[in-house]
Amino acid sequence: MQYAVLKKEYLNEFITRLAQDQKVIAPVAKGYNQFAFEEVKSGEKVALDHIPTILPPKKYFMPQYETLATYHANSSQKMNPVVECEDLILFGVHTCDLAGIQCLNMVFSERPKDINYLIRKSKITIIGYGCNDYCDEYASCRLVHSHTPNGGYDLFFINLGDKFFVHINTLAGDEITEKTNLFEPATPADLNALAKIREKKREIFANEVPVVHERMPEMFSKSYDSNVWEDLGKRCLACGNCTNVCPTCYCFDVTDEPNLDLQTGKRFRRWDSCQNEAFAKVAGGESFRKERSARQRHRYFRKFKYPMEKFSRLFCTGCGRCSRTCMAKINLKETLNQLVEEQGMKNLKAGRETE
Amino acid sequence: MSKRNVSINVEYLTRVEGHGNIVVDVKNNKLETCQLQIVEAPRFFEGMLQGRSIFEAQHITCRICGICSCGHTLASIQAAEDAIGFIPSEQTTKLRKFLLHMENLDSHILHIYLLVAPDLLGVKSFVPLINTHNDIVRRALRMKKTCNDVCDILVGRHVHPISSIVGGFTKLPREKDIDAMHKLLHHLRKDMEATVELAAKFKFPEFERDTEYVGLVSDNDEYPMLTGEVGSTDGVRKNKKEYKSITNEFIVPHSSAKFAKLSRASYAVGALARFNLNSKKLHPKAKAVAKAVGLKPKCTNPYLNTVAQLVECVHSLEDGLEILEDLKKTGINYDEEIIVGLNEKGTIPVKAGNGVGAVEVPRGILFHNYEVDDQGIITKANCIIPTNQNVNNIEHDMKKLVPEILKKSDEEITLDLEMLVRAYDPCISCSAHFLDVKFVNR
Amino acid sequence: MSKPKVAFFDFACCEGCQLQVANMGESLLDVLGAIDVVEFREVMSEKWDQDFDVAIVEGSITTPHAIEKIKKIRERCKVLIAYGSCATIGGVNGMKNNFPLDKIREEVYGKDYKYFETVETRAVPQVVKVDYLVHGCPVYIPEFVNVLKAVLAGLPYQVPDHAVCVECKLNENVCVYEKGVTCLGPVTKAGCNSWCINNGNICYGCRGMVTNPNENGAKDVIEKYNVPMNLVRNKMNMYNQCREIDQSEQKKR
Amino acid sequence: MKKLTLKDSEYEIKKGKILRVRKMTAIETFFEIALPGGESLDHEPGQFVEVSLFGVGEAPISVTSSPTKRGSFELAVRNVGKVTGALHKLKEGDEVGIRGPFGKGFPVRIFEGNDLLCVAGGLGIVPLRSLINYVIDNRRDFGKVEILLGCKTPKDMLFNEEVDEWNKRLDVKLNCTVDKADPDWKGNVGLITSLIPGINLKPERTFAVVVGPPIMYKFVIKELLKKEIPERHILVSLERHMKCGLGKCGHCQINNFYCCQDGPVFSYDKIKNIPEAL
Ligand SMILES: Cc1cc2nc3c(=O)[nH]c(=O)nc-3n(C[C@H](O)[C@H](O)[C@H](O)COP(=O)(O)OP(=O)(O)OC[C@H]3O[C@@H](n4cnc5c(N)ncnc54)[C@H](O)[C@@H]3O)c2cc1C
Ligand code: SF4
Ligand code: SF4
Ligand code: SF4
Repeated sequence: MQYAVLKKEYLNEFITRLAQDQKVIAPVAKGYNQFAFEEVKSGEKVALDHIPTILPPKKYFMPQYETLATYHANSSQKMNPVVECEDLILFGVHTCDLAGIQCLNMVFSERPKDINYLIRKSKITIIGYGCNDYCDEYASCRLVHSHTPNGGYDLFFINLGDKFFVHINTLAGDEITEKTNLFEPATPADLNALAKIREKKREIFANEVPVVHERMPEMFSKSYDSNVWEDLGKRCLACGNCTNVCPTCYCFDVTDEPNLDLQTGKRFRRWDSCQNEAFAKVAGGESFRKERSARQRHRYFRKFKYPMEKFSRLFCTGCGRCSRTCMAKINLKETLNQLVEEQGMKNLKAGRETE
Repeated sequence: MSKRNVSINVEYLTRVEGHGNIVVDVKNNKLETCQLQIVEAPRFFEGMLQGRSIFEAQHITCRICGICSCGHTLASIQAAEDAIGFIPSEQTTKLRKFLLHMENLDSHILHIYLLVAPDLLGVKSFVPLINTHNDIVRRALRMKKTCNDVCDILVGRHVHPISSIVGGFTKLPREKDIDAMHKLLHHLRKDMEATVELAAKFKFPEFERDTEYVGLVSDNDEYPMLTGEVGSTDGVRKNKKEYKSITNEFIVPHSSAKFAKLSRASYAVGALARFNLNSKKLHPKAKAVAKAVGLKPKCTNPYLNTVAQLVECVHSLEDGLEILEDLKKTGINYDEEIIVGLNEKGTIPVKAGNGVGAVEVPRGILFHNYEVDDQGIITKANCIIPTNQNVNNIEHDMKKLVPEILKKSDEEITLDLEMLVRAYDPCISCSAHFLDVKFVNR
Repeated sequence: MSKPKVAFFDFACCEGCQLQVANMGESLLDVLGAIDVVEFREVMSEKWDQDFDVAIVEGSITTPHAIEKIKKIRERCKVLIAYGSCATIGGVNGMKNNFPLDKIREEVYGKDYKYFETVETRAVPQVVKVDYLVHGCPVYIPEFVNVLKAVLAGLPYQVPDHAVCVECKLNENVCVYEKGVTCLGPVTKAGCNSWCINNGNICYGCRGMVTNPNENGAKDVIEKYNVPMNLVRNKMNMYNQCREIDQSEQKKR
Repeated sequence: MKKLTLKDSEYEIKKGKILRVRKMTAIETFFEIALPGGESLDHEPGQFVEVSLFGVGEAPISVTSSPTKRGSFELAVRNVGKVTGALHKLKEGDEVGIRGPFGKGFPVRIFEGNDLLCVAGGLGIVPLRSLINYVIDNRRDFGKVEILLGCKTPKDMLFNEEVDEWNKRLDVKLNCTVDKADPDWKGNVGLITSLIPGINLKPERTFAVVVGPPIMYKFVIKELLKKEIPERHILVSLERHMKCGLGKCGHCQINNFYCCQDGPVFSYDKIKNIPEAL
């Protein structure tokens, strides 16, 4: 069975059954139109049609604080490298966040591999969920082609109204459908309904920025000295919100935390941000990205240019989190539009091509 | 017996909060000077409050004192809400009472174990006790930490609580939080029993002086801490709004704190005063403890304030547990969770007014009084701290005590006096914050 | 190595930061196993008149007498830790500086106010050299313990120079600006694990401002969230008023 | 949450035993370190290691000894902060953690058969010393070798004795300069850039290796270009804040390059258009 359906009234039961022998994580409403991935025991609190959560699911792949090793420095330097992990099922991951996880996968499986990440990843089952409409005006997922799924999940749910259409992508996904025993095979009528939804989605999701996706790195190459960055630098508070909420930002800091005996302790890493004051400072006080404008530029280039050269992939998933969270109203779509304008790269047909 | 000369000058009294000196001068058996001087650096809170929003008052005034910051918070909130005519919900009041219990429990434990016990065990501080009475020190720290952990869960932290503000709470405890607090307090029971056992063994100096005891009183059968009128063992009973006619503050040249008196030359507030006024309303378990340690109203030995605190500890613990059990039963209405910055959003209407808060904090009754304009901006603030009310009484105690103990050595007299002052658990840093003192001869 | 001798001192403050030490519970005994407390007036009667290794100083400097006293303490110790916001940045005591000195004295003390000596509130580093800073009103125990460990190991401690927002986001709080309320998180030094916001309040800036705040950035924030500027300013001078002393001194130079 | 022990963590350290400690100047100390069982570090000149002290942290430090030196390797560390400060307190026999070597070193294979001009300012001599000693030990594989050293004052000069020895050699040419001389100083006075115009070199067969503080690069490279040395023949080693050494943590990023993996040694043609590099 590659395609299946799950009746909506079974959703609650589905989650409850899943949660019986594993931790299930799903988006939950936090009020003020804000959401967060949290552990759930049943489907009641699950908010499937959420706008992107405050933090992306990267927090399960690369926790905010992560112990890398415990040590004992009594007589000599002795360490015990560790990984903290647990079996998880992530439910309701939108396509943009699936793309984000794929980006991180690339980074951390590139040599030298990050074993900690890879082990944690191997323990997480992902159930994706397709959006049938835009979250809000900040999203730019069509621009980066992450409004539709491109793999990266074990199961994928699409809302067909009274039921979910389910794509079973992996053996692990198949096991879940077997085990929970609530799914039915998809009928031709279901496939029809799916096709309709896809058709409608094509109409709704128009390219948010009139530029051809593939030309983005070129546009950035030309814009290194653009005034756009100066302007962002004047506004940016360097609060670091944009990078912390970004599903593809993964910079970190490594620090030791000794116990009071000063002999034992742990070495851990925590999220860091290129927007933070001390991030690129070296001894002697020189900072290589002292200006907030340079830091902002770096952030954009790390989304739209550098990863394209290294991984042939944009590291923006169009989730809109950075713009949504920015205190200073720095808006990714706006910035991109300004650059398009400035570089004369406007192409109104872009993203409108039939797929 | 030869005529005694005693000159005691305890500069920077230790193991109390804030800076105070004891000065005693006896010439030829005649007591010439006997003073408790308050020498805390002034901090001008009263002035700093001017021009601030009534919604910020609590954030600022709780920083008068870190030890009783929850008490200041609650008195401040009460005065603020009174001034703008806001009536807190039943749930809010319940949680506030619970917070006050935790404050009393925490503060009393600190006082009994870390500040008083060393005297009774004949050491200078709790530090030597780490070696000699390790289990006692551990228990004290454990109990203190438990109160602190409960406050962490309820209001973010014990010192300068975060989520308790005018209007209610910015974060209400979830079900698991209530369970966690209940578990913590439940575990405290065992340590509490051991505390009672320990305190029963303490020998306090024998000294009696009858005085007027002042505190909250009420007509219902609840041990009044947060609500009620102000009453005294001499039969006074007044509305809290008339607090000025209760404290009748007057100024003495030798101290930077104001003195207070009511029906007699001086009066006392605090655990002993509350016990003397309301012992019938204590939780049965607390009553049993009072009986076991032989504390009966009206007790006129000020040293036994510490014992009254012990009795109150049991009361706060048991009543606190009951509040939690009650909340578990009724559930919590999370719609009451408020967003901070109520004035920024104009959620709670403000009007001009004059509000008074009267709350029984660990050291006795605490008054906050604010006048606000129609924008909710404070135009005048006044606070009367328990220790302010007690210093006068302490001096009267000292004046009676010194002649009675002249036989003792200087060191012993000093220790008795220090212990007397400490028994009141004075919070000197608080008491010097709201003054309007004239220095006659300086 | 023998245990370092540590003494606590307090100036104008609420003594809450010292109390935080007592709030550590039994782990305090671990700390006391590593140091030798020789003076701590609030909980100890012992006095110490010799030199010591570490002075932990709480409170702001508000009287001429205090200026002399802190200078003496500095001479007697090897390491000086400014402990709590009153000491590190002036804290709430700095609000006094919002008023003309004589005016506030007169208001509080009446016409004989001149008897009451007071000077402009200063943070400890504005009077003597300080080796370690433990910010916070009150101090955040985990950070204090980290500083203490650094002191014991003879290592420097770097106060984070990024915004409280960083920690707030890591804790996945709903930003209070979304609720229509101002917050000083974006300009305040992290290190408290966004304590206040975690508990439904806002950041009041008790840890002091980051070294390189975007002074002009408030405009956009205020526009986006539609909050009045004076509210931000009002919060700003609650803890950070003593900053002006540095600024005016910088101008003089 | 389970905590599993990892066998193949990139963060695992090797234990390095300090064989020798020598104070070089007021703020620089020299360390000779051996891995367990005399295991070779197997580095290239110009590569660096992450030196780790538990409870303190890690710092990237260039290996200053030549790979031709067997059995142990050497570091020279300037005390500027937490880790470097703690390193300065270590004694002979103490242990440190070592990860690495990391990064791309100097392309010695490409240098073979060509002339070499080494320009070091201040601490720049630390990585360069590794190259110079390697070249000296394989002297016949290389053409002319010329060394220019610069530092603030004669007191700041590192590796004095070794520099003297290089100076005595017939197959190496050496020139020193200081910004500010003292009475005993017999060498040049002035910026290191002032030494370059006087050098006689064949641009097409010369490789210039430049290591020093950030501001030095711009001016030295300008002089070298005046000498018509091809851009591809100019090598620099860059310093950035680094945490992991694995091309992940982001701190050392110079535009699209990761200094720890793509560098620290870069040829000028590769970075001349990289705005954040120089
Ligand atoms: C490839 C490379 C080779 C190096 N080789 C040497 C060498 O041979 N000898 C030598 O003495 N030094 C060398 N350094 C510099 C050395 O790594 C830093 O001085 C050291 O990391 C500072 O760490 P700290 O803990 O002592 O300082 P800290 O107390 O952490 O900080 C002091 C200052 O240094 C900055 N800093 C912190 N970590 C780093 C870092 N990893 N890299 C750069 N700056 C940092 C901080 O932002 C701060 O401004 C090299 C650096 C690099 C990148
Ligand atoms: S979220 Fe906005 S203000 Fe904060 S660092 Fe990012 S761009 Fe700057
Ligand atoms: S609530 Fe305050 S600290 Fe948190 S993100 Fe918002 S502005 Fe920053
Ligand atoms: S959130 Fe702000 S006010 Fe609260 S403790 Fe942290 S720095 Fe202080």
